[in-house]
Amino acid sequence: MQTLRITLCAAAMTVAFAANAAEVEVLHWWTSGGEAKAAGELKKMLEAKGDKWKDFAVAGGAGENAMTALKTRVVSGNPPAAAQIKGPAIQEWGDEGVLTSLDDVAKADGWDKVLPGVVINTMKYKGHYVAAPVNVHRVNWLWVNPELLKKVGAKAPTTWDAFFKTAEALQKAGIQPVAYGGQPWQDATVFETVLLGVGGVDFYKKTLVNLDQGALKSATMVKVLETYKKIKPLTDKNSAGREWNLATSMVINGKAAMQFMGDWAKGEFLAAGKVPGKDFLCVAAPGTANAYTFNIDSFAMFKLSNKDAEKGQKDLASVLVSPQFQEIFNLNKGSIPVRLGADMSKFDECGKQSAKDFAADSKSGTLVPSFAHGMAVHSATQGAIYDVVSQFWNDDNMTAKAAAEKLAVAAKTM
Amino acid sequence: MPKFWRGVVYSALLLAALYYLLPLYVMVITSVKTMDQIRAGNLLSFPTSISFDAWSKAWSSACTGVECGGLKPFFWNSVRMVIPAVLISTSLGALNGYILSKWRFPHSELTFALILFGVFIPFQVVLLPMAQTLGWFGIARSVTGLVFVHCVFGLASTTLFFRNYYVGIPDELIKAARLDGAGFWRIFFRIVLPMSTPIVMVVLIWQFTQIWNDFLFGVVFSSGDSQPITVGLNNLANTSTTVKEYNVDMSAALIAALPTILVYVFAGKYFVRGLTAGAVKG
Amino acid sequence: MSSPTQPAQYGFAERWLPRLVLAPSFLLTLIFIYGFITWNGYLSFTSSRLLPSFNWAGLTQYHALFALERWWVAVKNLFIFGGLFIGGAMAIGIALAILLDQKIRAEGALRTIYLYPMALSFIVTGTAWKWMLNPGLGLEKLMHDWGFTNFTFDWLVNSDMSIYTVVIAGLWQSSGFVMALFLAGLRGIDDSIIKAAQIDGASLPRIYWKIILPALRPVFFSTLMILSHIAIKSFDLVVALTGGGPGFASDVPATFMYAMAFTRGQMGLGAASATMMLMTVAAMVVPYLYSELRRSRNA
Amino acid sequence: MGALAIKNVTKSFGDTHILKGIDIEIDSGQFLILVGPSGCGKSTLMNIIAGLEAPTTGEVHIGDRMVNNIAPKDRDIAMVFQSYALYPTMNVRQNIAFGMETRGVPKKEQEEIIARVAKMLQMDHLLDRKPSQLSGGQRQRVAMGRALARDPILFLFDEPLSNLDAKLRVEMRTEIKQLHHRLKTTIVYVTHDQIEAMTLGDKIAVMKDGVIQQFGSPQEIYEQPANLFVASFIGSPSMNFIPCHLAEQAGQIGVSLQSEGEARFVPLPNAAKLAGQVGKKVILGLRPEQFDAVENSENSLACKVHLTEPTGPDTMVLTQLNGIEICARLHPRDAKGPGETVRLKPDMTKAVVFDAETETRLA
Repeated sequence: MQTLRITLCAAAMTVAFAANAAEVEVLHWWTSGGEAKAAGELKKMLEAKGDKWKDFAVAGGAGENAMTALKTRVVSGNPPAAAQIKGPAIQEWGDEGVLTSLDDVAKADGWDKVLPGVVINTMKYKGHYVAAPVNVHRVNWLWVNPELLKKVGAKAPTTWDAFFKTAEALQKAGIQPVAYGGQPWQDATVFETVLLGVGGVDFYKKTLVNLDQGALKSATMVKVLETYKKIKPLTDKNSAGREWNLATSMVINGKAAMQFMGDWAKGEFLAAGKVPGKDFLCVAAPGTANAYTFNIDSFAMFKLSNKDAEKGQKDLASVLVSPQFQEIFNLNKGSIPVRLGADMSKFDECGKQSAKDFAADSKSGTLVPSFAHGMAVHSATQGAIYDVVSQFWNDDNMTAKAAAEKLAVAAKTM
Repeated sequence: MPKFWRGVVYSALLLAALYYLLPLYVMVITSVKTMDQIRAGNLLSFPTSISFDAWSKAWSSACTGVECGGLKPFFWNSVRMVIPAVLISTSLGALNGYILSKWRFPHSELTFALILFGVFIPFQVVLLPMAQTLGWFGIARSVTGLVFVHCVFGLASTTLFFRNYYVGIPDELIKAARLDGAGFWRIFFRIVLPMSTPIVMVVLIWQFTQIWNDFLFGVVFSSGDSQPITVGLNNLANTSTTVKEYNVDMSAALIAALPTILVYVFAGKYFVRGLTAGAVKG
Repeated sequence: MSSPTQPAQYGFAERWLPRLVLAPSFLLTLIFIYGFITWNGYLSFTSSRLLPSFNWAGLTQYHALFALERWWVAVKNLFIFGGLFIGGAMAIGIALAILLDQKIRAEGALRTIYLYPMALSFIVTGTAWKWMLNPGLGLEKLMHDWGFTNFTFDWLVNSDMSIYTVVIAGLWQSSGFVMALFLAGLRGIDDSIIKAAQIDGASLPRIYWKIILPALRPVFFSTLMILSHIAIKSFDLVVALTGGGPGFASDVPATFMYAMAFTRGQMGLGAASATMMLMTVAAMVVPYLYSELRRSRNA
Repeated sequence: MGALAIKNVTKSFGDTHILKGIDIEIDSGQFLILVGPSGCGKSTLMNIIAGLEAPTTGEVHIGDRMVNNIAPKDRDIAMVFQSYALYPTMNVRQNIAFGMETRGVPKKEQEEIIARVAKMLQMDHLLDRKPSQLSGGQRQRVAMGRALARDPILFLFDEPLSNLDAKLRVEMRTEIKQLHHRLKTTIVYVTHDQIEAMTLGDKIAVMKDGVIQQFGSPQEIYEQPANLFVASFIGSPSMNFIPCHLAEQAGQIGVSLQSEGEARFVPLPNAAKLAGQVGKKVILGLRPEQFDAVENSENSLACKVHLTEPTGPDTMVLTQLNGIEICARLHPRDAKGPGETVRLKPDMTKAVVFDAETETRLA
């Protein structure tokens, strides 16, 4: 009897406690080393505000399982407080009428003043803030192991000719030139980087943003595809299905010389205790020094039925954009803060470079949304193009011309 | 049989046994190696020393996303889910099988066919409507919800198993019991159920493995604190730092598989026996 | 003479109790199977994208589906996988069952070994298979270590061959179960048939081929049904092993549907592909069910 | 008082008519046999009496009650099944007690009844065994014990002996008969075995295709079969059926029999009423024992023996009459070997005559 009473008492206390501490359930798929660390910081800061972080991590497949879980949760009328959604997908979810307005938080924290225009546009649905940005990733990076390059007397390549020449030299020296992960989104990441480098900013916008049929079938596209396919012999055949961070670790461990990957790769280098500029180099991918493919991670906030949870949700949004969080999070994640004029002093060379380029490209109009990371087009179109790119990469019998035709067809997917 | 042919038979059987054991062997030896040993050797090489660090890490401290509590919480979620789900779906299946074989009514065969077809439905089809329904019931993202889902979609196979077994029980037994004055429930509990041990074993084992191993429903109908072990394993295997810790992955996989493996090792003979007793007929 | 008809029922309890007890299961089935199938069927005629919507779109989704190369790859893969998987699992399972039926010592242990893969989730074994089939880590490396440097086994990463690795792993998982079904069937056969045939001078293989296997026809059919529905529904298997890759080279309809409906925001298209899957299943299962039930009515 | 009355009972499934209007009435203490080939509807009729199946039309009365709407358990009947239907998971004691338990018979009384039944059937030593540990005969006994414990007004036996070997079957048959004599209860007994029917029954209902062909005492059925089917079904070896035409000779109605090229007119003493039907095609029915071997007599025919089957007390002699194979039951000393000729004299006082077309008995 005594035990029962104590149990009841404890249960009552738990309930009371739960009512005070708003529980914030956050759906994400940040499960690699650097990402998980960054998410851990978010959890800490939120808990400092007296809210309870409820982890809803669904790993695997670049968020495929997570999206399924999210959809079923929304359909069941039980969405999480926030979910990792970005780019045009925010608009798609907005269309479904399930997102909640963050205008009061944005007003209180002055988001309009501290965020760049391109970011604000993405975060708003029909003029209301519905999502909070956390960072800006640059996708068009080339990660280099300088030691290996030194062996063949090469420098980090800035043009495609130099790139292939260096690669050839590396291969002769018995070094694998490129670390590669053969998953559709990684195929697409490298593809868009090559496209930007070979075709330039305008061509990128025409093809991957505006889905212009003529451009998609053009000779330039054929050249882009040919260049892209030329990378394949530079990789190992075990690359199929490999996670991106395992490819990164090949560069870290000296098993491969270079990797095309967004700046989240830096998190892996840092987590392994490597020093930028010394142990590894970050350079803009060949031919893209004056362009910037951005990928903005953000959390869209869902309408909740629970008032307490709403408080936690607002806390979360406020924390996400706060300078402290922006700094500590992005130091871990490898990206740069989304705030204008953020203090970059603690950031490394790569971060500073990225921030500088972001500001410059923003002015010159050479800032382009990353297609591979869902910043440019709807998920259906994106997926259809993924299919063609992956198929072209894996099928050695497909010609670049045929692939270009298929791209054009895929781009029509609604 | 000539000695030579017996030799051939035994070699074939042993060879097959090797094929079946290979993945398990790889998993087990990898799980007790250190990362250095894994790098130095190949997938078959025997560990130079045995270490259970990977096991304890997988159980209690490996990261699955932001949380780093290992598989332990997921394991208990699975236990809390699998026990009621197996018991409920088995009980319902037994009752349905009993009715559809021994208490037929007009169109009972059609009813059976309709229930049976459920075995064949691709589960992806039901995810979204199911989510909506669970939301209405207020049991979305809970262990209760998962139990419900597994009961609903386990019903077809448990009913099929029991019905096919009960068809083999002579109708005269039921008639005799009815003349003895026993009614629907009494016949079930006193006569039919005591005769059902073989099929109950088959269904329990079948449902246990099905539900324990399910990933799709687990990932879709649960959230952080109700995720079953398969989801935990998936998160763990996909949560990687620069080094992919194959030994931890393999230990985690073995932990996730341990209950079902044990069930098969200790109760496998009942499974085959139960199948022999008529579960596969017609 | 046993009567196949329903027994006479007296009073409210006997007449209605069975139906009442069955009713919840029947209702669940009606709503959660048939209701949802209808719901899905309806979705396939809408323009649903991210979430279900109910804007009628006619046959658009089906047109889109049939024009999509990836769908046909998935269908082709299903045929390759289904054919090899069903045929292979049958062959291996029957062979093992017959061998095990020769009064083998340690039969229990062998049986457990053959059967245990069935106990494992593919999320579990996919991890191991992926590793073993990976050219750089698994078998190929092992052979290279052993000095066979010309040995290549890169099916997992080869677009043309990756579906066959799914077959290998699928066979590994399911053939033991087929073995158990057939072993159960063999044990149910009257010994005197074999003795009679032996007296007639038939050789053992001939006895199995001509007399025992034909007697196992019902087992054969149930196994065929079980295997084909595993084949059509195989999802975990592909996801864990190849993720449908490289690219979408090892995609099957189940993974296709999942990708379209949940990852891509093409729910209508996904629903259309699910309807196609359901129709295929129905085309196979309904005649089977019909003949089964007719048989039991005439029994 | 009528113990059981079946009034115009029919049973159909869709277009299949299993029973086509059955009427039976027996008195208390009578032993009714339902006999017929498989598929004749006798088991269905039994199930309808028990209440396990419902009749499509018609009424069933047990004692003075109309029981159509009364559940089997309330009909005050007990049944012994062909497969015995012993509950496999219970031992013999529990098997017998199950029904009483259900009816709420007090524990003490249950034990008394079990002891009494066990003693009556000499199965005290089997009480703690499971059915799987019993032989076929023992199971049969337990099944009867279970029925006896009920002490009903009507016993139903559904082919209870058909799963036993020949010797045991004869023993149990006798035992059942003795039991009936002792208990004086009403019994309905289904069988396809005409010897069981003849030996056990007070009344026999011969069934075919859902119709009662004849209902009467064993003697009536044997000696005055209503039709060709009943005549052929009852009696072993079966009655001989000889096609012939009715003829009249010297004011006597009779038939012509031929054998070995010799034809002889045999008068039918009981057939005077057929006088108007001379020339009609009929079938003459003669049981094997209605032949006598004679040396030379005016109404005898010389027949060539094809085969003999000695059974000990009698010898069956197979030969031909009117081109039809017939069987005659002769004393062994009169039987001749195959190839030899024996003179057979039919006992026409017991001969029966059937209409060749309708197959019903004319005389």
